[in-house]
Amino acid sequence: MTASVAETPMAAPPSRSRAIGVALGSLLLLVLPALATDRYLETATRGLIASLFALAFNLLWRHCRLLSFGHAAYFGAGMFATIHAMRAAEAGSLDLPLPLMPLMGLLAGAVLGLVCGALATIRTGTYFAMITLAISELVHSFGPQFGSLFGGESGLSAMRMPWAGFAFGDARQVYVLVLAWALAGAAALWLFGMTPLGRTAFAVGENETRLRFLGMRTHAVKTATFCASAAASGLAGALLAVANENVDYSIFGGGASAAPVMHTFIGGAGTFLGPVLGAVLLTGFGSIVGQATRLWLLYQGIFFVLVVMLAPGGLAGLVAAGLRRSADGQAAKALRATALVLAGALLVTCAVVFAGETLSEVLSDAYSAARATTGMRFPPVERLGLAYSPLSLPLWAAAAAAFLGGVLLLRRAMRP
Amino acid sequence: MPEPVLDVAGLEAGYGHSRILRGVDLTVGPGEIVGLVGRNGSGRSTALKAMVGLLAPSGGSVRLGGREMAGRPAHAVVRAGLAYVPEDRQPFVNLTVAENLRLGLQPGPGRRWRVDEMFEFFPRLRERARTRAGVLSGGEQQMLALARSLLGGPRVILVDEPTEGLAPLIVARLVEVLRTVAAAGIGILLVEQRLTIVLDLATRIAVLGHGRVVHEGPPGDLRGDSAVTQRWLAVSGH
Amino acid sequence: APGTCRAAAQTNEPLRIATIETLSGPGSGVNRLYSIGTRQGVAMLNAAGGFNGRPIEFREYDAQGTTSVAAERFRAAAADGIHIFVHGGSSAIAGQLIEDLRRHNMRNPARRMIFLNTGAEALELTGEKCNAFHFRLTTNAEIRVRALVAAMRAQGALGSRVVSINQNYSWGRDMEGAITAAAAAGGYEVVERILHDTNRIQDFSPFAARIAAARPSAVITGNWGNDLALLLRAVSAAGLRISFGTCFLDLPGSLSAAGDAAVGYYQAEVFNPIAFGAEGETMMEEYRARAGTFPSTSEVKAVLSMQFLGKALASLPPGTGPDTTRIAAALVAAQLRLPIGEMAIRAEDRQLIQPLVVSHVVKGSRYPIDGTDMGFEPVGVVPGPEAVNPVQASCRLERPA
Amino acid sequence: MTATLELKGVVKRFGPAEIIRGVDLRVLRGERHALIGPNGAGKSTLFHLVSGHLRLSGGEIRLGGTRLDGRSPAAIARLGLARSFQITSIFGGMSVFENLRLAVLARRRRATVAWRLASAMTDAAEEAVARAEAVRLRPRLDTPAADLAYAEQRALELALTLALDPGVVLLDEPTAGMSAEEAAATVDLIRRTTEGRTLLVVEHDMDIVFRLCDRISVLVNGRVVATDAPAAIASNPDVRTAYLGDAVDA
Amino acid sequence: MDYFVISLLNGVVYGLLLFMVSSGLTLVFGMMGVLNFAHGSFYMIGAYAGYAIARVTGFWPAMVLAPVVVALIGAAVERWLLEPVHRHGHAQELLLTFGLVFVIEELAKLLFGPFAVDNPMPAELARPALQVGDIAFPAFKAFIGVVAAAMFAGLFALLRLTRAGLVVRAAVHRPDMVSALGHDVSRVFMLVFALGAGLAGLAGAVAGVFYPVSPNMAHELGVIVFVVVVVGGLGSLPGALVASLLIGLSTTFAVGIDATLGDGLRTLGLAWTMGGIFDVRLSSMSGAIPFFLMLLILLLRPSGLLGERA
Ligand SMILES: Nc1ncnc2c1ncn2[C@@H]1O[C@H](COP(=O)(O)OP(=O)(O)OP(=O)(O)O)[C@@H](O)[C@H]1O
Ligand SMILES: Nc1ncnc2c1ncn2[C@@H]1O[C@H](COP(=O)(O)OP(=O)(O)OP(=O)(O)O)[C@@H](O)[C@H]1O
Ligand SMILES: [Mg+2]
Ligand SMILES: [Mg+2]
Repeated sequence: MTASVAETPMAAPPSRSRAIGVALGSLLLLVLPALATDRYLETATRGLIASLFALAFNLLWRHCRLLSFGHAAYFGAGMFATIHAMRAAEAGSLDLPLPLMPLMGLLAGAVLGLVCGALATIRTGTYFAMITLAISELVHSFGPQFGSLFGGESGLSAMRMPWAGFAFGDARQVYVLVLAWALAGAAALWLFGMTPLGRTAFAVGENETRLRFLGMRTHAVKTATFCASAAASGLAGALLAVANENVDYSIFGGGASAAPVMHTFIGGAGTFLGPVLGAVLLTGFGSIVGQATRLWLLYQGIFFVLVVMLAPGGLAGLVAAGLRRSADGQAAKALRATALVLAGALLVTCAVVFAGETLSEVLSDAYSAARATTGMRFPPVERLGLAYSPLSLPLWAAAAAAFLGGVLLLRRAMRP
Repeated sequence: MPEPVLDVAGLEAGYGHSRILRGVDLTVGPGEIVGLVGRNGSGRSTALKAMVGLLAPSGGSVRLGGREMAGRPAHAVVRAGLAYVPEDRQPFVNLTVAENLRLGLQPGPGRRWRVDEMFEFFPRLRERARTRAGVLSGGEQQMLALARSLLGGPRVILVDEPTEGLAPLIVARLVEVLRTVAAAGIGILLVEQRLTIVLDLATRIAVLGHGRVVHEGPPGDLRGDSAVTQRWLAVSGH
Repeated sequence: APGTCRAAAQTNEPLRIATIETLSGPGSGVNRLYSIGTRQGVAMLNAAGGFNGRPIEFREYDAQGTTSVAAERFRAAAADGIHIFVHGGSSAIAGQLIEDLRRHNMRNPARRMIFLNTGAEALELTGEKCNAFHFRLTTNAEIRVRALVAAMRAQGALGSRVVSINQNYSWGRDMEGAITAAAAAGGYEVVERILHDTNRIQDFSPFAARIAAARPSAVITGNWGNDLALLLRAVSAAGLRISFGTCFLDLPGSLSAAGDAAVGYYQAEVFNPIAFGAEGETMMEEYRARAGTFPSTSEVKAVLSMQFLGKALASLPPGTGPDTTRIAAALVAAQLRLPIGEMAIRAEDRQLIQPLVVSHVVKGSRYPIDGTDMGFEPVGVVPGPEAVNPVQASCRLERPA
Repeated sequence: MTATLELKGVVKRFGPAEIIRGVDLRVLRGERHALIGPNGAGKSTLFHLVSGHLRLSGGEIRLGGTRLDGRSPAAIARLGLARSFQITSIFGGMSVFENLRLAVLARRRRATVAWRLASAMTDAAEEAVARAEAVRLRPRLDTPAADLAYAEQRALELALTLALDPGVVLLDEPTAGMSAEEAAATVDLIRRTTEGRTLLVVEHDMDIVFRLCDRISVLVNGRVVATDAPAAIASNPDVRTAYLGDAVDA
Repeated sequence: MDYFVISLLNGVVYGLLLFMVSSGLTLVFGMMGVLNFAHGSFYMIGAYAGYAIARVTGFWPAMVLAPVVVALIGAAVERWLLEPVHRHGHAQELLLTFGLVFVIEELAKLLFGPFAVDNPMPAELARPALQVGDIAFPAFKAFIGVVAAAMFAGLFALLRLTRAGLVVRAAVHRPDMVSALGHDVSRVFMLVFALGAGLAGLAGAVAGVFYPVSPNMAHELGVIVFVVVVVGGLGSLPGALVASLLIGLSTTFAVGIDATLGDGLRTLGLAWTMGGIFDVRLSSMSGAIPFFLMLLILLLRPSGLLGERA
């Protein structure tokens, strides 16, 4: 990935097409409730929250080149703070309308972020990553201990209280609430990048020593950025709390910290909206593919690895490159590249899915049952809507060929 | 003129979309010191990088003792006897001076130098042998870089601005060293800003401009206020 | 959107049952079993004619190991018009689901849902969280301990000095509480109480040393998974010969991990094929014919739960649609006769009252598990009323309207 | 005359090795002072000490009366003492313009403002452009600093330092790696831009030193062996043997 | 007293095991600057390889073959996955290994099933090595100790005495310059990475004798190895050893201490009734101790116990 941010030429798509993209995106988000069923609104809500979280995470990376593997701590802090507030409201001891509840998460994230940030940003690079990891692990290990604070492993739950005629009972109203906050959060993060502080933070990532000799207190700058990132994470957490009406300490676990990392680098850390792309993609993946096959984690992992290898700029990086090309009047080239990518991706997917599903079928209990009943050593596999022998050489050969071919195509496509 | 060891023809290279070299032709014979000069940003460093394979040439050929080097990985090119001293010295900051030198030590095709010969050249290095190279002074690093590459036993050595940051006495020393090296039959391609030094050392001088060698000839051509200097270097007379 | 707009269930609507379990990622191994078992159980119900003339629809939702995804899946299930959802895998997720259930039923009185809990044992689920539409068709810490203590004492395997070692979260604390509470009845003294953090400890030998230092006659633990396996291995490695009372030794992976160390250890469970006699055998064989392997206890529990549900459904007058309120009522009234006794719901907190088999590990068992040659040999049955814990004061059911 | 920058008995040890061995140095207000000496004499180290990059092992450093030693680099920079680096040190991923605007904002204490957009601070932008102009980088404004040629990078380095409008400027080999022409230009540039400022510069090119500076101090093995006017230094026999050789003819 | 002795032994052995696992990580990080997130996964592969091979060849050959297999896998990973992203910088490499963790875990699930496999311990290791009071100290722990010690000696020699070590250490910062001195950087990197993986594999094979061999192994080992490496000082082998022992002993002894932080303060006359963190039993938090330790070290001595200054 290039060491530059959207403001510097190489990573960003041409501003016009970016503007168009953003406009279309927001429009889609706004009309979604009218189109989608509750189920998909659910997923969309998750996507929004994950996107905000990923953006928050990437604020640190894109500017200060600080890679945090413990952002779950701030996300979780936001969730718990909000749940506690909601419970208080439910009990009548706090008079804060639901739409303002996320502020609690924001606050909690900011406070915790300020403390931990001041601590973690003493160091940079790998050390920093490790510190953040340690902090979140610590918080996690506190989880089971303080019943009143974390509510044990079944956690705390609250109920969205009606406000101004909104019951917040159904997915739509929740979606709209989340959407509003998510957009606000994203906008804030975008603007942060353009404030002097944001630019200075970026300089920290570039050359911290030099910055000191320009008279800057770099530690303060890093802490401030960390704090901002944590606050936004807390906000994201708050939104999830509002959507789930429940939280437990498992949110502090490694999985929650891994999500924004995956989202950001699949989507593309070099461009502001990259993480959103990744978050939306993987959230959809998780709830759709995740329903369809147990192997979705495997597929997701492979996907991630391939992206890191073949498209260091992430998917957004590819898109941006394509747009830039077509802007440079090389539309044909761009189209060709796109076609290559799609074709390659398709081939690889087919190969991987075939191999994965066949294997999992052959190794499953049901299959050994079929063995017992049919008496064959390798009875035909019924997967992906067709029945075939798991040993059929041609099929495997085809799969292997598809995989290699696909990877080669992708390689070709990525070359400038 | 003897059969050249290094023979560069039509070398092209650049970064991303910007083409810096548009076909550079150069030869260096054994024991010959060739000066490569040009304005800042004219592409001299780029040329050296492309020759040694640190920057993949997009065209042209680099022959070392008749064998094609273009397109081969740097370590192969160097093993074949083409040494390189970068303009920013690139010491291995986390290793000691001694370790830096030990890394350079290779059974190359050219003359085998010994470490204490290097210490003869630059006594300062012997004093600092045990210190981490990262904390060396600018000049010390410069000496280290040259010594390190010589130990690889090269037939031709590409040197990028060796006198930068050296005290006058050391500069004099360096000039001596380069002469000794050349005397040992090793070809030297010298990129140097201080024209006086190039004129003093080089047997031939090539001028780089517009990504090509725009002039080549004996030092005489560039002495005084010659047309060449006016046009390609624009040095207000020395 | 089905979840919200549709009015009360039409009678011609099929009954929809779903499991919300962790099917992928860490923990999926054990949790999937509940889903598999439920699937088989539903299949059996359908084989027996389904519900008012229509086959029962079955779905699986993957909670992916986290409560927040579980919550999302719950809403998906609601949107898909699921009437009854089943979960057994984790108390944490159960805790989330029971809250989701409470809120959903409050918001959609017309489309209340039922939660059949086939394996989550945290006391609070029938305590302060208890809910009229949540049925705990399994045991809890107190029940397990009461049964263990009764049977182990009868075997003379309990002695007078008992060590309690448990994981430091609500389940483990429930266990510690139960072990302490049962001391009088069991005629022993709790000489050491250990709570350790959950699924983090790599080396249990320090705990073995602590146990040894306490010179106990028996150890009772609610540990499961690695925490159980590692504990047992460490104890045997330290050369301690103490009888153990356990709860989850029969989960796949545990016995193999524990190795021969486990021989002679006790275990209190709902099901044991040998104790169930001929019926148990047919159950096992029938299941293997369907699923390819002998069922794990988790699967059997799920199957039994479905059979219990079957009883309840059968008791409804023909022509009643999938009206969850009436089904809930039927569940409260239902009874299922097992070879070892009666299964019935206690109305006050929706806790299942059922007899427990206490067994111990033997080599060369008729039903070996985990590819070892070890299995569980029954040593006694504790009748339901004797085993079941008193209703917790914290449980206040708001009766369904 | 008053000394702006004053070093008294400054010592620096690295483990056993004593690199700076009691340096006394007085840099007078408004003068252009050169620091020359053999490689490894300790010139850069001395710079590091003054600018707060390294901690003193002994002695004291004053800037117009206030103690510098013990302060952080940032604090010292804010006291009005700026330095450039011998090894070029710039913000490679940022455009030339952003490099300069950053320095300008830093000087104006606006670099950590979080409630206004940087683009809204037009005056800072204008100044940045002006400063780019001053070092002939105007045409390269939008080029990422990493892609500049070496000499251009040096120029940017200098501009960054000067953008702080420091009272005292420390320059470590400002013309290193430049062609004679570039060097000459840079010297003029330094002259112009450091008008009225105090200047302490390390330089190996004697022509430049003699052209640029009012006074010269010679550092050998961590000690100042001579401080005097150029001519005197050039004819000082010790200096010739220790450093100059016959590089210049007095 | 017995308790103290046995805990001491346990602590040391646990520490040594930690060292076995983390040594490979330290090696790869110290030499290549890559923090290999997938290290735990190699450890798991090692365990499974040991298990699978032992079923064919018997235990002892498996202890030799398993590491080799893992080393080969490591080499493949480096050459085909890591090498291509090398030029994009360490962050990108770190992310790649990060992704591998998921892939490998899922593959293990796919191939060996989600549960722990039955990995019997050879009789000669099962019996006790010595008896402390009425507590036995089993032979396999001694075995672990021996292997770890051998490992340390071997690695130390390799890093100090061979030039390969030099090449890689230099190449961490300036790969280009190293190749410009005629060294084939990529080949050396591959070897180092393979070695690191092999070490993890060995650790896994050995550990698999005692710990359940399951797809969660990497997961359960968790970040503790990172903690070891950071506390010891990134890239410092002796540091890793010291840190491992420190963590091994502290966690082991903490288990025995039921006192709470509050008690401690109260005995000092401070803080009479503070709830929360002050009433948590140390024994129940022993798992968190390494992380406390890590934070402490990073704040007091950022470059780790024996790490060289960055
Ligand atoms: N890494 C790079 N990426 C993009 N462009 C570069 C890069 N390095 C150099 N250039 C460009 O290539 C041109 C030639 O650079 P090079 O360093 O070869 O010049 P030079 O002749 O060595 O001058 P000098 O060494 O005095 O700066 C310059 O215009 C520079 O901007
Ligand atoms: N951290 C350190 N540890 C040990 N020795 C050091 C350290 N820093 C610098 N030195 C030594 O101090 C001496 C002075 O270094 P310095 O960079 O100040 O020299 P210099 O006068 O700038 O020389 P040059 O003109 O070549 O830049 C050098 O010999 C260097 O090796
Ligand atoms: Mg150059
Ligand atoms: Mg210097």
